[in-house]
Amino acid sequence: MTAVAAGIRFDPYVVPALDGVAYGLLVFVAAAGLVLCFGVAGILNLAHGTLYAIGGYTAAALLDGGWPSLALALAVGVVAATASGALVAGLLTRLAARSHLTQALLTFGVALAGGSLLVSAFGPDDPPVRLPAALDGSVAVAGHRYAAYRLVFIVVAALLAGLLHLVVRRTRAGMLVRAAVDDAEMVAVLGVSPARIRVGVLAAAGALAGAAGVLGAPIIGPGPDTADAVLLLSLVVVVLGGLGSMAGTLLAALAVGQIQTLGVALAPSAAPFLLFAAMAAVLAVRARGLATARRAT
Amino acid sequence: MTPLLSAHGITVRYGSLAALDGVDLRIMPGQRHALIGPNGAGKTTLLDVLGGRTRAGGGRVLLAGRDVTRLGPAARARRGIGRIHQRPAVWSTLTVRENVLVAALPRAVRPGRWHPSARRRAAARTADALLARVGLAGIAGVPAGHLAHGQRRQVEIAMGLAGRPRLLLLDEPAAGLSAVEVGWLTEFLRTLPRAVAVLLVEHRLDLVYALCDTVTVLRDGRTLATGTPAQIRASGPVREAYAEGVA
Amino acid sequence: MLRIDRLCAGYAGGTVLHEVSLDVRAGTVQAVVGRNGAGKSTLVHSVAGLVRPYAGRIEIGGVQVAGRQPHRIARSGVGLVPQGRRVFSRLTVAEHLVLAAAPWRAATPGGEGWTVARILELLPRLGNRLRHRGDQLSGGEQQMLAIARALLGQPRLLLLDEPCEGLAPDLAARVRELVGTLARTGLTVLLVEQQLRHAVEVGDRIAVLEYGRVVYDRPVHEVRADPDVLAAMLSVAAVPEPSAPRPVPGLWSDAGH
Amino acid sequence: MRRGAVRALRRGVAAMVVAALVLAPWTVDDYTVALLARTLALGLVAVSVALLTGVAGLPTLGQTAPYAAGAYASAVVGSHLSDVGLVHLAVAAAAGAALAAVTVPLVVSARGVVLLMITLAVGELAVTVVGRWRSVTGGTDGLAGVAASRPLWGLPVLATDRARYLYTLVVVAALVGVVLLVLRTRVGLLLRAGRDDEARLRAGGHRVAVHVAGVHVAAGAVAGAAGSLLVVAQQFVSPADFGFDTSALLLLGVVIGGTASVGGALVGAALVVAARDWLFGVLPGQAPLVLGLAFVAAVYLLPDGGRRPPVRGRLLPTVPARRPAPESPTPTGVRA
Amino acid sequence: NDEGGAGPGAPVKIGLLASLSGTYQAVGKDIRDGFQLYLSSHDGKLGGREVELVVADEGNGAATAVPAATKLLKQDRVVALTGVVGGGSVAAVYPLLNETKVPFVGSNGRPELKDVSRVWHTSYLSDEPGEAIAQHVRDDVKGSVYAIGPDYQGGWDELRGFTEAFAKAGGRLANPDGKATFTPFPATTNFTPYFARIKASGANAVYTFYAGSAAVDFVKQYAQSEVKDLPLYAAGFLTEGGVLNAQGEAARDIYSVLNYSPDLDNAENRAFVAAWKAEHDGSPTTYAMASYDAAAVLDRAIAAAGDEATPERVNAAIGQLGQIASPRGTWQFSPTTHAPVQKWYLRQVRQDGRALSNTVVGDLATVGG
Ligand SMILES: Nc1ncnc2c1ncn2[C@@H]1O[C@H](COP(=O)(O)OP(=O)(O)OP(=O)(O)O)[C@@H](O)[C@H]1O
Ligand SMILES: Nc1ncnc2c1ncn2[C@@H]1O[C@H](COP(=O)(O)OP(=O)(O)OP(=O)(O)O)[C@@H](O)[C@H]1O
Ligand SMILES: [Mg+2]
Ligand SMILES: [Mg+2]
Repeated sequence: MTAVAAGIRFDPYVVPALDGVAYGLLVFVAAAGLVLCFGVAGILNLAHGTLYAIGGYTAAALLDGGWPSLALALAVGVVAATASGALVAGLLTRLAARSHLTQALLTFGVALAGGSLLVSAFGPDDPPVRLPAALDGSVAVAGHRYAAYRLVFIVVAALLAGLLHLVVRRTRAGMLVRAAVDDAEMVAVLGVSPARIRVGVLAAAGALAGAAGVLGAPIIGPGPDTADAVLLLSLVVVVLGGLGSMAGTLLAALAVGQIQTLGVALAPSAAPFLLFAAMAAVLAVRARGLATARRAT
Repeated sequence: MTPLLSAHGITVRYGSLAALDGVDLRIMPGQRHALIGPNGAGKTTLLDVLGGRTRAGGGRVLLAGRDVTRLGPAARARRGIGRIHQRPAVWSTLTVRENVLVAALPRAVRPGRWHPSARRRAAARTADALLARVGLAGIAGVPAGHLAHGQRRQVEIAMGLAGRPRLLLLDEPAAGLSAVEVGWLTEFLRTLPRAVAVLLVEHRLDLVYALCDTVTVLRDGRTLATGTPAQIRASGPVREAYAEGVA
Repeated sequence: MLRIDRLCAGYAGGTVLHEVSLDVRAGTVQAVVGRNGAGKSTLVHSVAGLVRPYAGRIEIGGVQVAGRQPHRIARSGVGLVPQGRRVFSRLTVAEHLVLAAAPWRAATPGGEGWTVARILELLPRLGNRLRHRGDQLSGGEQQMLAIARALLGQPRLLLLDEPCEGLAPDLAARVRELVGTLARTGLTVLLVEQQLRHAVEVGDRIAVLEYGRVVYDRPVHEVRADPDVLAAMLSVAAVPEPSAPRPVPGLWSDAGH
Repeated sequence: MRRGAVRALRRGVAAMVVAALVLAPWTVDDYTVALLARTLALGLVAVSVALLTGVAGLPTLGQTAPYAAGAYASAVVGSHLSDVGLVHLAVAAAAGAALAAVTVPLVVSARGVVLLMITLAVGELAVTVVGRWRSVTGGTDGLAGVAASRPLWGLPVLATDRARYLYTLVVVAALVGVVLLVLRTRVGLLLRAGRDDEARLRAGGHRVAVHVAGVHVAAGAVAGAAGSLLVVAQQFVSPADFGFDTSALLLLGVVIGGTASVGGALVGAALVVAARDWLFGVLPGQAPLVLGLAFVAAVYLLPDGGRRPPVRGRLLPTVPARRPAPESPTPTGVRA
Repeated sequence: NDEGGAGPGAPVKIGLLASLSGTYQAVGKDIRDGFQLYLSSHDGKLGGREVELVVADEGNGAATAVPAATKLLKQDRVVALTGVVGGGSVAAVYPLLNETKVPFVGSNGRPELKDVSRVWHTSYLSDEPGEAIAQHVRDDVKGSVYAIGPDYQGGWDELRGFTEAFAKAGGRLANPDGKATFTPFPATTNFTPYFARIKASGANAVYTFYAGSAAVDFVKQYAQSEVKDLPLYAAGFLTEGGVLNAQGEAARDIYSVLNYSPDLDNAENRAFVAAWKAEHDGSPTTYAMASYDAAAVLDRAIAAAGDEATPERVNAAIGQLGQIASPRGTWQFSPTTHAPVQKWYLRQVRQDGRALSNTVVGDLATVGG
């Protein structure tokens, strides 16, 4: 009896909660490239959203509802976004030693111009994205209908988070990237070119963004606003996650997902304030915690 | 006579590592106290605890009888604890003179009448005199970010003094200084008024023995011995633990 | 091995080194002393490629390297222990050791290469700190790590900028001893050292830098024969005699203590 | 000697800019004058952004919040209480300062990107509140029909573009002058020291939290005053004036103008905003592309991102014998 | 300060302000193209006079619209202003219009304004679509209806129009508090939590208003959600223009209300659609049609203004126009609101050849004034 009552009470929140997980993971996938270049390597790339949009438009242009086209779109999207990432790296080379704000100026310019080029190439309307039929339906979860494709992200995100963590923490490349943030000159003294590291990081981040753009296209579809929306969400997640920690970013993404779904379902009138209020509060509290626990020689 | 500073049972742990393990320390007014010990003994950590930069996991710090354990670095500095860091921390876009001036501001002595810039002027007087005294006058107008390593250390020393501390915590002030600058420093410390007590961390034992009346040896976060320079020099265990075969 | 010829270098606009020439033969230690700000670190950085010289030549093993990218110079067998340690604050000691091991170089000229095991034998303290991050180390531990990092790169030419700063006396002595040993096995060393006593102890030649010029450069036996010349150069005698306290105005003279 | 020459040159350029600004309304058409007035208001917000971002090293994307508070306060006072510009300015500055003061607990201990994100959130929350508080703000469509104001009691109302522009110019000049004067005192010194290394400042006995709170409130007041000028200049306010894109452009303008320089910020932001407004008029549809390319070009053309020497008035310090370089290595201007 | 205007022979300057970049550029481009289509099919003349069309970019809203409008009004000194996508932009430009005394023939956004003596619209008032469809929804749906829309002025107006008329018609809202639900705009891209609420409310149908990419997201997610079987009624913008293409199958069967559909059967529309298709892919939208009509209004007004086409005279002439034949059918300006009194149509997304399109399935009320 009470179980039934409780079931009825909680029932409306099952789907939002599940969706929060899937949506959060999607956000993590979209942000993964930024975690790498900004969180880990300390390169502020405001063109991240544009790289994602490149993947998205590729998906829209190439997907025709069949599986081979999905593979093709993924390949083309990744290559295109990787190349664009490398291009950004090329533009950034002369600014290596400059501040984040200068990098912001440059990459914001790239994002503005790139976004405008994308729109003139693909038109101002959101293009349709045609998924393979097997993915394009809905499935029953706990008695509710739920979009099947969103469940895909649970797998993709888990893989990605694990992989990134390993690469950043365990490989020599990951260590070099982290070392270069601290002191690029000393990395050079060890015999590795910091410029090469930068190109590598931005290209890899581009590849991640491109892949995310292709995979995420059916949900956060390509359109004139996509780049901004993805950039903003990614920045939120990367900074909330503590800059550079994969686990932290994943947690932050899940939290953002829940705020945007369960939070909205529970407190609809507060919906417009939820995300930013929660973010400001969490960051402020954590900053206070850090401030009391700082130490240096 | 109440000690100027006394620390009781100071303990600092980082995970399983005890950087400090129940250290006691007493510094009398005007005392020249040295803290020596092998690398990683916990000397800098102890200065951090006394200066308020690191919160100790256990123990209490009293300044002139008042408990300052819970105060932050700024509040302790205003109560007269000055600090010279092991790694020079200068304000790189400020000039050398401005660096010293800012350091002098909080405890600058204001002349009688109130004036909006009285404090700044007092601080500027102190800074100029100090720069001349420690041999930095020639580079007073250079942004500190343009200085060589040793020059930064000199600025750091001047900044530590500018705050008119009652207790000066010096962390390896002579490291990286050339012979001339060490000479300046020695002379300066030797001629410091007795109103100022000094706690000196240094690996150059000649300097320690020349300046200090009490020496504490730290090792692995514990006090190994405290005594006069002669006692410490003579102590077998200390030589073994730290400074074998060194003058 | 290392030949510096009329090198001029400095920072955007201001020249620091004026026509500096030095000739360091393979397997010897060239010590450089001089007052703070004389240009010692600038010299070391020029050789490592971190400061781009305006003019002059730097030859390492006969190859002109002035103006090359620092990572190229490093790959040609140059190791650097920079002043101020500059360890990577967010990498653990173990990670430093992994990064420092240069996969492209097999061994030092004089026999077996440096391995992590050998390093930890030399600097046992690092062994207990393998999982600590660079910014969690004490000053001396950081200095040890900087030395370890340079050695693991299997250098032919080692640039040491005040390598013993912050090391406890016994360890500092051991490091100096090591430098001597290494040189005897064929390694070339450029050593910046503040304490003349220690420079004389390990150096085969001693050079004095003053306002960016080499004003003295002699083999060590000549220095030993006539130490006063060098001491005068470094103005050690200029240290004031102990005198009565001279208060600094505004500092303690009128303080209300 | 060269130092004197550079300073003279800079003075000369500044004097010419000021002269051009004063003469502008008699030499260009109404459209340009109206555009200039709006731009000046935004330039004043940029000054507050530079104060925080460049001088104090506290990067911000949230100055649109006090700017909006000032604008709406000024508009509400203008339509209900008084038509005197000075009153509006005072009320707007107070509103901006009050809003900044309220957010101080959020910002005191945050630095760097974290601070950037917190201020972004504050800005976005402010816009959301403004959009939903319809009884006061007119909602997302904005508050139209704000009555024209008079600068002081007894003076005529500002009825023409020229009058509005001149009023804006005078106020901006006065406020920028005040900011520059205050920065010459030890306040400026302490803020710059805090930007370089805060822990050292604390170890020296300075109350860093008080400095941070103080500069936030002061910047809030400046931005609030700018809000009042915006209302004068365009006689209309809506949430669209305070969106994220405004914050972003202001920050970029400040970067172009040289983060630490107050005058540079004014010029940089004015250039960016004027370029945007102008491009939207003359190059319909292509404005973002051109603006984006202009940003990229700016980074390369301005030799050092437009950064002025970090130490005001000491471009080339004279040092006996040992000559240090005049350029700094890399003051990032952002607290880590 | 010379009076804006054009003497005999001189070309008349018309200013067109529309979003050519940013979020609303799809609508903005339709507005520009609609106006230009009228011009090109009338030899580039309005009222027999050569026209110089000055186009400016409204961007994302008021902040960019004001300077662009200032340029048109104070530098180019246009005789009339047209276009403007956002209601907020219109409100922002309004003080400038009053200052320069230039008439405005808007073709889309229409905020609430105090004095409309110089403001005309060929589009509609935001509450009219909902008002027009309310009775039909009341008759069609057995049970309650959930109303949901974006949280900004346009959304409030659209939903208010529906909920008020629906209540008057005796309908019952399914929303728990009896008021329409608003989603943060433009922040919301994920509507799943709202669908869960709709499901929980036990609604029998949904009424909504979204446009642009929010419309795409809403429709696509709706089709995969647990409320996908509830009939969806909407203001026509939900499936208008390019968004329908992006929505694809997900949009099938959605009912919408609009003042226009390309398949309307009248002479003006056949000519309009044919001319449009000759130059563009796809069918014209209501935005293009409204802008086309704005050109038609100006055409007749300038002709009526005679030799001296001053802003004042053009404005006066617009007030005298009477019935206007248009692709949407005949309409006229309401004397009080200066917006059209026009007929609204019920449309459904159905297969039309290879593509889906909005097919007119019936006439709704005539609303306006
Ligand atoms: N933040 C920290 N986290 C972990 N361990 C730390 C931290 N700070 C210091 N330690 C450890 O505590 C020990 C004491 O450090 P401390 O800096 O006090 O040494 P020290 O006596 O000053 O040595 P040195 O003479 O080398 O400067 C060291 O082993 C160091 O690794
Ligand atoms: N980054 C820099 N920018 C500008 N000038 C610099 C910079 N680094 C050093 N200088 C200047 O160059 C000169 C030489 O510096 P250098 O670091 O080579 O001296 P040094 O001999 O190593 O001194 P120390 O013994 O103090 O380390 C100094 O006068 C210093 O002010
Ligand atoms: Mg130490
Ligand atoms: Mg040096």
